[in-house]
Formats: sequence, structure tokens, C-alpha cells
Amino acid sequence: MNPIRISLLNLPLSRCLVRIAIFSIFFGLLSVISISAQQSADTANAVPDSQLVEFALSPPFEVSAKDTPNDGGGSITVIWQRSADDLPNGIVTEYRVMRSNADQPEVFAEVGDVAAGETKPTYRYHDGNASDDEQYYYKVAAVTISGDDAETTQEVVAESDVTGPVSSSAQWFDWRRINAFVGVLLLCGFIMFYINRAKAGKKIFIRKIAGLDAVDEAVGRATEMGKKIFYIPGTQDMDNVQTIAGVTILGRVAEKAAQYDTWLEVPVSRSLVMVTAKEVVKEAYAKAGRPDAFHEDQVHYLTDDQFGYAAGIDGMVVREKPATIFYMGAFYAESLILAETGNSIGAIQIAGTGMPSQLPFFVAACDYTLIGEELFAASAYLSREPKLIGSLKGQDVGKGLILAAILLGILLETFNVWNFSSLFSVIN
Amino acid sequence: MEHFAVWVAAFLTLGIVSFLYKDNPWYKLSEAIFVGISAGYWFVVLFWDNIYGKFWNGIFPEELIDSAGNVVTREPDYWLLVGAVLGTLMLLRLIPKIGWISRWPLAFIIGCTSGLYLINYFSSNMMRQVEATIMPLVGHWVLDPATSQNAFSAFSGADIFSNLVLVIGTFTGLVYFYFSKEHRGAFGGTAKVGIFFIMITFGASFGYTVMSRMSLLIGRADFLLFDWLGLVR
Amino acid sequence: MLVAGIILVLTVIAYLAKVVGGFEGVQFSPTVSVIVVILLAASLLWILVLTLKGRLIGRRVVFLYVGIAVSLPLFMSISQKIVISPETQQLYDAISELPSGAKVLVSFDYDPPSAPELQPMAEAFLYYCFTHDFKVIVIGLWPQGPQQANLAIDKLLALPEIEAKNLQYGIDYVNLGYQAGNEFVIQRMGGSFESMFPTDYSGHPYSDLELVRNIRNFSNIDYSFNLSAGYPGTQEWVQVAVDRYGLSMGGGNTAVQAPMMYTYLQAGQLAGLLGGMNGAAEFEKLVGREDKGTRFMLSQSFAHMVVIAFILIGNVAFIVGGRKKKL
Amino acid sequence: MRREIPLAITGIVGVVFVVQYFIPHFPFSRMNDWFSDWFSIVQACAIWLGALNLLKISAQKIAARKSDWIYSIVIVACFFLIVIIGFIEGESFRGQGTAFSWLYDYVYTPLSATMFAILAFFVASASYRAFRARNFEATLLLGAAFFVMLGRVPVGDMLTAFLPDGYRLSALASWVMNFPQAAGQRAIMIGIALGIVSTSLRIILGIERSHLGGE
Repeated sequence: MNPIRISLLNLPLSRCLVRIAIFSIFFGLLSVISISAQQSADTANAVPDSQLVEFALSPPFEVSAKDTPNDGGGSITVIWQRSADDLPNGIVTEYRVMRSNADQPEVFAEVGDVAAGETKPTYRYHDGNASDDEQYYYKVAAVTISGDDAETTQEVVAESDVTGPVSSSAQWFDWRRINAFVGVLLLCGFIMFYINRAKAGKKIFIRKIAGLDAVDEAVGRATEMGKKIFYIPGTQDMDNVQTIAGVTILGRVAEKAAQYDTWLEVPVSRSLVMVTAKEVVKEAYAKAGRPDAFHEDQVHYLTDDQFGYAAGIDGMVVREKPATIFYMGAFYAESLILAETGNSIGAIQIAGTGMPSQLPFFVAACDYTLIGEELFAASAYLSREPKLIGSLKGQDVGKGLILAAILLGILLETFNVWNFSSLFSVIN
Repeated sequence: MEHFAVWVAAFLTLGIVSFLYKDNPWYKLSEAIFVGISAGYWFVVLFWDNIYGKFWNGIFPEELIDSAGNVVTREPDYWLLVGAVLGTLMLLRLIPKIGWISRWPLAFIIGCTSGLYLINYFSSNMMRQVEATIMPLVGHWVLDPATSQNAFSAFSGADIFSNLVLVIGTFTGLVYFYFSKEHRGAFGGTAKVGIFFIMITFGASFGYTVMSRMSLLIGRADFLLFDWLGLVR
Repeated sequence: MLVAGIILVLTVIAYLAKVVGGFEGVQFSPTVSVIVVILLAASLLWILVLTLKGRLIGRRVVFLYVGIAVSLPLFMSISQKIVISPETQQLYDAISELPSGAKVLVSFDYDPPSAPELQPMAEAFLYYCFTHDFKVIVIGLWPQGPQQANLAIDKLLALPEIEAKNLQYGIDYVNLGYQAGNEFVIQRMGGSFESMFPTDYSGHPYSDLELVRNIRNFSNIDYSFNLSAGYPGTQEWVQVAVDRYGLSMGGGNTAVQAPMMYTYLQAGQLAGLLGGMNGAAEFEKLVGREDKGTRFMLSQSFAHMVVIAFILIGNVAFIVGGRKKKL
Repeated sequence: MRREIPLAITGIVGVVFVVQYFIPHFPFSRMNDWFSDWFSIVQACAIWLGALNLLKISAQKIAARKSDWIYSIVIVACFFLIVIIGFIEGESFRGQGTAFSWLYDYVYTPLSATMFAILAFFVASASYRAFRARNFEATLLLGAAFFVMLGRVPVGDMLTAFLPDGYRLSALASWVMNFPQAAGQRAIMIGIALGIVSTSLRIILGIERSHLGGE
């Protein structure tokens, strides 16, 4: 059994009471001593006692509490209007939100505080420690604290009326996200529509992507030179879509390598990527009709460490001098270390990543670079499977809608017709 | 020991740097040490942080004693067992006969990742970027308190130009990524402008990163010349 | 092998000179420095002439020059005119308004690889705090952070002007150590520091430390400074501590991160910002203790100039080469 | 069956993880955290596979006396050294004064800091080679890099001191970063988001399935 705690002090109630008792005795003595000292020293110019130790503070008003909407329960929102003494540079330092249970409605405990001095008159506090099956009462106190540390602190408190009962609950749909919901449905709808159309045999045009047209040439060159191909599926783990995209492209490249009978080596930096890449390469060799040519050690692990991996790859590249190197996936700072070393041995390098910060380095050091979205289109482009190509068309329709929305939105906002951008605002 | 330590660090530092000249035994040794130590480092760290710290302590929470001397107990989080099951299935790969079961946890992870990325990138990257691009181009409409009507306050010429650059750049850049239409004619011209913007982007962010990268090297040079050899005053 | 042997012998001599002989290192006088700069520029011109004649240089030459551009300035004593940027000035103004005895929270959110940029900032900031009798509370959201803090503190305590102040651990400064949990740590510190840091870095209970005993949460902190190299970092501090708890805060960021922070600066959520080596050098100048940031800045300028020189040389080669040759 | 079950798992789990974004109710509200917990556990289990693979490949090299086999011995020795120390020192392996932290400070840190630092050399050689005014695109790349690089050091403003404040190189560099650079970045980011939605959808629908291997 846990003793009741005053959450902010993180002390059990009993100890709190003892502390409060000690404090009040201490302050009581202090004030008595100081008042009598003042009075004896300055009898001619006496100040009324009330001004020295306490003054009236106006409480916050219109306190209300309700279940926080669009959440997973366990939270109640308390809203109040500021105290009359809380104007900019007013004397109120903070508001304390206090709560009691339906079992003991009179026993209030502090659940949180909010700093005063906001410019807006309405304050709100989310009490995230509510339990969904309990009823609560709330009140809010305006507090003025003077003094710097615990020993000299003096507080004046003005409490509001009690509001309640109220209880929290969980909702099944977050209505603030309805725009994202509609958007995702639309975009996925387009993609699926075009996938079906392509399945039904409708031809879809796809423009040339130079980096992907070069894949054949790059694999062919390695074959001619009798050298290896290195494939690096990024340095992130399988919980990154870019890695998954990199691994699917690996499947297409491995198929070509199997057809040409060229040694493809995949050194990876994550164990899960190793497991997946092995499956992919094995399957690709089987598809190409060369299951016997697949070797387990084609895919191997080096180290999870970003720069340890880069050091290892650098060594392998200069020693084994592959004719072609692919970099497809998520990269960080190691991108340029790898690409410059590959460049120095004269390998053909084809890179693709969705990391905007690393794209410039690949562009500078590689022969071909797939920029962002092109990486995600690569698997479809290389496979030429109608279903996959269809998804690219769906993506483009989405893009067209975005372009139209940008134009329309700018027009509407420039002429002050409608705040169009709010349609796209995301709440987290 | 301190002398030894700083020499070890300097030896390894120079070993890596020597690669810039050419591959050599010194680099090979440093590289092998790096690969071995870092693989082992992550092996240990993942074990203690993830398996022991997250899983074991999550299922069998330790009793903590707080500053007041009270024992704080935490609820065990049995949901972590799902992770343990997935991890165990993964390890079945070591047994060739039933190794194929490891595709299940893999399929699970890929499914989660796809779902999460789909919605996260849609909502934060796409919606947020589109929202930021849609803006009034030539001026604000501000509420005039005197007449309580919206009054137009124009941006400066420079601001209008900057906004136009931002909008045109985003628009044409997106056109460049169009896959299902040939880049010819007016459409091709727009895409061409888009690639110009993308090139400026690459150049600028390349130039920007140079500063940070140089400071890393300065730090190493300082270690060698100051901390190690004491050549610099 | 021979080269490695020579390097080894030379380094052993240098090391012995330092350890046994008490050799204090060299510094070029301004005249020598200028001569070195001129020689460097002349050699670059020579490369340009070679390129014009059609002889192209390889990447190793570029590497060599980068190495020289970074190391030589460390020996030089040329003063570079450092212009104080408004964001650095703002940080300085914010801390110069604090009274002596003010409680300052410094969060070290970086690890050794980012130290070249952030350590000079940390030292300059702590130097100002110690010389102005601020009470310093150190924490870290990155595991290596508190260690970096101790390195900076130990270095500063050895300075004569600070040694004279006879600062005491637990009274004038504390290091509360690292706590895992990223922005949730900041959030819970808003309730109680003690709940997140029951003991300090070396295991003393929170309540035994005189400096922090009476500090409950952010409301008892007068100013805070965050040294950040990524996540968690300044962004999280601003979102939680500044926005929710009204902490007054300044940031020190790596050059890669700094541009993202300008929005916070403009919105008034950050009271001052140091960005990259540049920011460190500016702040050192304001604080009046020019150290590594300033010295490193010279290397930084040289390195940029060398890179730019090689870009120019490369383009000259390209134009002279009839725009045809594949380089 | 070896293919259908994984496909079904991916599809169902994928849809659930899309939907969780819109449902604040338990258990959907906690799925994000669960996944990150589960993933970190799977990751920690899987690293055994990786480590065994590294040891196996190294052992093969040593056994076959392939070129540079001696370095494979170093890899294996270093791996065991740090792993054994890490397990002996237990939970508090990171503490001050442990052998593990010595290895971290004097072996691991200098190695990774140096590897990170040699990027400076590569940045220089890449810009020497790549930033050439071959055509209009390359000239834009070059120009943007040039101005931003100069604008970031005091020299840049010194060279343009004759211009009024706000028009010097540092101001130009920040304008380039804030407008044309940001525009290009935005187009790339929106494109990436579309690509990710499409790729994820293909995986969830089971159209893209090469990652699941064959029969």
C-alpha cells in the first residue's frame, strides 16, 4: 500500500503535514518576532499589521473542468479566467490546480501548477493523472510567492469555487486529424486505382530515370572487367522505410548480377538487414534461374557502428577494387567517406537516398544519384511490373493535386478569401 | 597509464589518417581494431540497455527506494513479452531446418515500419510542407482595430521576391519529380527550372556543412599537436 | 615503413621533450605567421600556374593542403577580426544582467565527436559563471555529457583567477550527471529536479548538496544554457522547459544545427545563441578569455580559403582544358 | 504457406499501424511505444546473428589463410576483449574507471572521431573535383556552395565590407539558405513523402514482396 502522496513534493502526506506544521510554527515565530521588532523600533510610523503579513488576492474565476477531447483518456482539461491581480506584471506568480475524489470531495490535493502572467485572460491545464472510472472535483488557486528559496518563501493563496464532478474518457477517433485521414484515403485510393488499371493491361508511360538506366551498364561493366559489385543498403536498420526500399532494389540488382554471373557482395551494418538481404538475394538468384550460384557469404555483417562500418567498407573498397558500387538506403555522415573512397578507385557509383542532408555529397561524388522520390520509384522502374508502375502513376496524381492545392491556396490567401493552409495543418 | 592511453589514442588516430595517403598495414590494423571493438561495443550496449535494461527490468521491475526511504514498486509491463517472442523467433534462424520461421518477425517489423512511415510522412512531411508553402504572396490582411475591418498591409519588394522564389522553387521542384509524363515542352521547361532549384539546394547545403566538418578535423589536429605532443603553446 | 619509423622517432622526441624536458610548445611571432601565410599563398599560386600549364594535381595534394590549413594556424598568433553577431551579444547581455549568486543550469547534450565546436563554448560560459560567482548546476541528457562538463570544469578550476576563488563542489557547482529519457527528463524536471536526479554524478544524494537542496524545479533557476549537438537538445529544451515552464534559456549549437534555432531566437524563445566555432570565438571575445574557439577559428578560415582556392583551381583547369577532358 | 503467412502478417500489421494514428483509444494509443520497445528487443537479439556472422567470416579467412588473415585475428580478438570485459563488469559497465570506459575513451572515441574528421579532407577533394562549371546546373551548384562557404567565415564579410550592412556575403548566404535552398528542400521532402506512402502501400498490399524471400 502506497501512502497518499503530494505529487509535487513527492512526499507522503504524513511527512507533508509534519513539514507544514514545522513551517507554520517557524513562520509564525518569525512573523511574531519581526512584527514586535518592527513595532518597538518604529512605533511612530507604524504600518498596519495586515499589510506586512498578508494582503487580499483575488481568486481565479469561471473555473470549469471537462474531459479532454480526442485523447486516449486519463486526462481532464481545467479552464479558468485569470485573477484580477494577474495582469501583465501583476502580483500573481502561479496558479495551482487542485483536485479531489468523489469519495472525499473536501480533501483537495495539488495536481499541477501553471505560471501566471500570460497575455490571454483564459488559462488551461491538462491534468493527465486522472483515472477514467473516477469522478473528480477541481478548484484553482492564485498564488503569490515572495522570497527565493524554501526557507524564506512566503505564500498568499486565493482559491476559486469548486467545479465538478467530472470524469475522463477515451475517444475512438481523433477528429483533429480528419484532414490527414481524408488525405491518406485519397492518395492511397489513387495509387490503388492505378495499380488496378495497370493490372487490367492499361499501358502507363514512365519517363527515363538516368540513374536506373545505368544499372545494366554498371553491372555489365563489372562483368567485363571480371570484378565485384558492392551493394550497400544504407546504414540504418529495418525500422526505416528507406532501408526496405534499398533492400527491394537489391533484389532487382541481384537478379541482373545473377544473369550476368557477376559476384555481388552486400556488406551490411545491421543484423536484421543481413537476414533480410540474404532472403532477397537468394530469391533473386532463384528467379534468374541460378539458385546454385548464390553463396551465403555474399551478404555479411560488419558492425553496427556508423564509422566502424565506414572504416571497414573503405578498406574493402581499396583492397578489392569493385567495378561498381551501389548505395541505396538511408545514410548519414558516412555517405561522403564511402563515396569519395569509391570514386578514388574509379568505380562506377550509383547512389540513392531519401536523406536530404546527404544528397549533395552523393551528387558530388557519384556518377548517378537517385534524388529522394526516385529512390522509392526505383524498384518499380527496374522491375517493369505493371502493378508497380501503376503505383507510380497514382503517386503522380497525388503530386498533381498538391500542385493544384498550392496554387489555389496562394490565390485564396493572397486575396484574403479563405485561410486555405489551415486545411493542411497537423496537430500532434 | 595516462601516457600509454594518450599514445594508444594517437596511434589509432594517425592510423586512420594514414589511409588518406594510401592503404597500408597501419590503417589495416586500426581498421581491424575499429571493426572488432565497435561490433563488440554495440553487442554489449544492446545487451545491457535493451535486453537487460528494457526487457528484464520491464518484466521484473526493481524496487526503487526514493529519497524519503519509501519503496517504490512499478507494475511489470507484460507487453514486452511480444518483443521477446519476436526476438526468439528471429534467433531460430540459427537452426537451418526451421529458419524460415524468422520471416514472421521480419514480416511483422516490415509491416509496422511501413504503416508507421506511411502515416507519419504523410502527416508531418507532406501536409506540413504544403501548409508552409501556401501563404499570401504580396501582403497580409490584418484586422484594423479602428474600423474593425481587414486592412491590407503590403510586404516589401524584397519580401515579395523572396516569397516568390520559395513558391516557384517548391512548385517547379515537384514538377521535376513527375514520372508519368515526358519532360518536354512547357512541362519540360518547368521541370528544368525545378532541377535548377534542386542544384542550388545541394550546393548551398554542401557549402553549409563544410564548416562543421572542418571543425571536427581541427579538433583532431588539436589533440595531436597540443594534447599529445605539446608542440603548440 | 620508413615513413612510419621517422614519424615514430619524431613523435617520441617531441613527447619526451614535453614530458621530461618541460618543452612548452612553440608559437610563431606575427612576422613569422605572415611569412608562412605568404608562402602558403605562393604555393597555391604555383599550383595554379602548374594547372594552367596543363599539369593537374591529385587528391593527395588537396588532402595535404587541408591538413596544413588546419594545423599551421594553431601555431600562429595572428589576430583575426571577430565581429560579434547579434545573437551572441544577446546571450552575453542576458547573462550579464544576472546578479552574483544567480543559479544557472547548464545541460551538456553532446559527446566527444562534437567537442571541438561545443567544448570552447562550454568553457567560455562556465568561465563567465565562475568569475561572476554564479552557482552552476550541470546535467546531461547525453550519456557522455557530464564527462565533458567535468573536463571543462577541471580545466577552469586550474586557472589562477578561478583557483583564487576557492570554489567548492556542492556549494558553488554541482554535476548531477546523466539521465536517460530525453525530453521526458526535462518534463519531469519541471515538477521536481530531485525526482529525476536522486543523486549527483558521483552518487551523493540530492539533499546532501547544499547548492541544490532548496532548488525544487525550473522556477528556482535564473538562467539556463544548453549545449547541443542533436537530439535531445535545444529544440526539446525550448519546447518543454521554455514553452511550458517559462525558463529563460540560451543555446550553444553545432554549425549543422544552428540554422534551425533562428526561428526560436526570433520568436523570443531563446535568449541568445552561439552557432558553431564562429559563435564560440565571438563569445570568448565577449567574455574576455580568448582560447580554443578563437584559435580554432583561424584554422577554420584557412580551411575555407583553401577549399575555395581549390575550387577555383579546379575551374581554371577545366576552362583551360578546353572544357573537354574528363577530370 | 511459407509465403502467405508473412504476407498476411505484413498486411494486417501495416493497416493497424496506419489506423493507430487516428485512434486515441487504448490499445492503439500505445502501439507506437510498443513497436519501439519490441524493435529494440528484436534488434538486441538479432545482433547475435550479426556477430556470429562476423566471427564466421573472420574464422574462414583465418582458416584459409586468405590475404590479410592476420587482421581477421585482430577483429576477433578485439571483439572478444570488449565483450568479455563488458559482461564481466556487468550493468554498470559505463561507470567511471571501468576497463570498458577506458576502451571507449582511448580506443573507440579517437577512432570514430578521426573517421568523422577525415570527412573534412573528403569534403575538400569532392568540391575540388565536382564543383566545376560544366553546364548551367553545375554552375548553380558551384555558385551556391561558393557563396555559402564564404559567407560562413569572417573573411566573407571582410571581402564585401564596402557593401552596406545586410547586403554582405553572410546576409547573402543566409538568404540563399532561407529561400532557394528551402524551396528545393521542400520539393524533395514532399516527393520523399509521396514515395514513402506509395512504397509502404505496395508493401502492405503485398505487391512488393521480394523482401520475404522464396519458398
